[in-house]
Amino acid sequence: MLHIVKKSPYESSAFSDAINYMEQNDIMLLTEDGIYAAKKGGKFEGALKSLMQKNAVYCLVADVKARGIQESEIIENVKVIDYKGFVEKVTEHNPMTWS
Amino acid sequence: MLHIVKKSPYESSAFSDAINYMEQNDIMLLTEDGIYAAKKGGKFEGALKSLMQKNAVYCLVADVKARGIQESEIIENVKVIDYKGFVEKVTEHNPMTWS
Amino acid sequence: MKFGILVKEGPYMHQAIDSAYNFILAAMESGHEITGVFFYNDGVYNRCATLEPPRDERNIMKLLTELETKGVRLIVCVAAGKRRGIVNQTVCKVEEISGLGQLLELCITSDRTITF
Amino acid sequence: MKFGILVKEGPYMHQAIDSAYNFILAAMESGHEITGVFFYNDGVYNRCATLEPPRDERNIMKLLTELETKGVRLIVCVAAGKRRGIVNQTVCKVEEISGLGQLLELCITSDRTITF
Amino acid sequence: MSEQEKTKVMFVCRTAPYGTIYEQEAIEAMVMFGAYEQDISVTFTGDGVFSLKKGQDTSLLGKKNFSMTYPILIDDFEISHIYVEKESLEERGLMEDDLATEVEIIDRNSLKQKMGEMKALLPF
Amino acid sequence: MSEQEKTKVMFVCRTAPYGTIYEQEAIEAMVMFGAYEQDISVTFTGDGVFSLKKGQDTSLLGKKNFSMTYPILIDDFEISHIYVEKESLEERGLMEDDLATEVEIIDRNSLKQKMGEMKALLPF
Repeated sequence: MLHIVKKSPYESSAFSDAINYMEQNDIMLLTEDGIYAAKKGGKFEGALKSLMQKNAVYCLVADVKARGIQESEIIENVKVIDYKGFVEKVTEHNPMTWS
Repeated sequence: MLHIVKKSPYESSAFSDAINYMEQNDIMLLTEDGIYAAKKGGKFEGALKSLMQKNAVYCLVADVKARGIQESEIIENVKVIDYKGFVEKVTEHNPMTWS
Repeated sequence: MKFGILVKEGPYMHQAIDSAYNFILAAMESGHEITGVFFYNDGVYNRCATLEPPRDERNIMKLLTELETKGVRLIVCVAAGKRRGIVNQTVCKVEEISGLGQLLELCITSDRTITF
Repeated sequence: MKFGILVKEGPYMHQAIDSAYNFILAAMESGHEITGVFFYNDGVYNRCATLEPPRDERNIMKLLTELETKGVRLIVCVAAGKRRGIVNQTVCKVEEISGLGQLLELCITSDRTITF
Repeated sequence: MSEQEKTKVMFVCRTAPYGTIYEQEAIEAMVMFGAYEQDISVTFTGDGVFSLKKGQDTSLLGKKNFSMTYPILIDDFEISHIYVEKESLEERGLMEDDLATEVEIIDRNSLKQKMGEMKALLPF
Repeated sequence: MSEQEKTKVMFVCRTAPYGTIYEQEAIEAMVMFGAYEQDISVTFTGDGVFSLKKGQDTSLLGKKNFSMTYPILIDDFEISHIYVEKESLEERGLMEDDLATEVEIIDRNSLKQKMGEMKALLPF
């Protein structure tokens, strides 16, 4: 499955709820305010890194740029993709949105 | 000040943000989905009890009843008030809403 | 005391307007004055003239019109309204549409400003 | 692949419709088919006919109509719409209003259903 | 229609009742979906479990008590399953006895598996 | 108008930008309020601090970049103070250097005191 997270992890339980539901081979897409989970030095860096030991995490470039996050500020191994990449992920995995 | 919390503590940071801003003599009103913070046996019982060592906490009877919480299920010392009580608290304290 | 009310969420979707309505009734019953209700953000949808809720549900449009009959001033932010389509043709009462200065006015003239 | 889209939030207030719009464009560019966009909850507000956003902002109504011109089917839930005042007089196109069965239809006929 | 031909759709209810309309409009959708002879299931997780709390009395709020519909979803509206996540109940201090209707309480791992079998997941 | 006669109003900005419109409509209100010669201040706390992140580029989203207005709020729109909560910045791994404009970074305790002096608090 593709777990789409669109709320800030600081403000909403969406990110941690999604993590709880991730199985082997599942992937996560951080979009909208969800992208703050991918920012280096933030409170959720540990949680994200531990998730990435088993699951791939993506974030949407349009949302990252809008919020002023530079690629250098994104946690290593989080892959930055565009909407076409988002579409491709949906073809590969059934989506569930956490908001 | 009167800190009005209207989101569920499980889903939103409103409750913990409000706690961070409570000063001596400030009070908290749990309303709408905020009332779940006042439920016995829930994850936030400890946080609420520790807050109540210094600050009074109220919850709105209309919201408590709507959600099926019985008075016996409410954490001790949380005072259940009606809308008139809510109005009275606003006359005594300047309100700030956390949602 | 004088209370100013700010409503930031739309009808049915959030409980904000229900809480505000019950608060206003209780405040008036206790002898307080409501200086006005300012609708901002999605709050402007509360004054959409075409709400048709199911018959077994409360009619928020009617509840608010009832408040108005009791003398409560309702103010719909013109900018937030336009962005969302709550304009002259769609609002309950054209006279309610006004600018953000009215919200500041509420803050100035009220003893308390409460956000729902 | 065939994609069905569910939009649950209103325009401007949330980013949902912007994300959905960009997703749909990208999907079509990649050769996929959009079986339809179903507007539920506050999502119905996206098809309000009187949106007047400031000139320096995107016009969500126009973006959606543009999608429709490209053949994307837009469906406004009749029940959610009535409750919020999005009815025959206020919706962009009366033909778009339909029942919840259409959402299930999207789930059945699409390879993927994506919620925004 | 044979079981294999049916489309499996799951409502994933994650929101508390009354503070927002999501759960009420979710149940309105469940009731409609039930009429189409597909395989519709409902899961309550996170704050969604609060929707099933028994003893809801909305008279003071003036809102409709939509929780009355949950107990008849399966028999009257052809919903296949109502699942409630065990971990979410526990975190909120709720027990089976607190719920307004009979449900299948299952743990998160079993739920993940069920979600994986769905064609469409509708979060509310 | 003398300072004492002015009404003290504070915007309390707690939301991240773009995911919702709250911060954009908050800034639209700030700009209008500035014209009325009252004592208007703005506080960023919680996710609100993200609104001030520098380098915002909304071109791919098609949304308006409203962060350009923050740097001129004080000089052009007569806002008295822009406060940013130190603890919220730290929790999010942000430093003063990450912000798009000059602000007063103060700790939570000082902010509580300032909030206590306000006649009206407007949360966004």
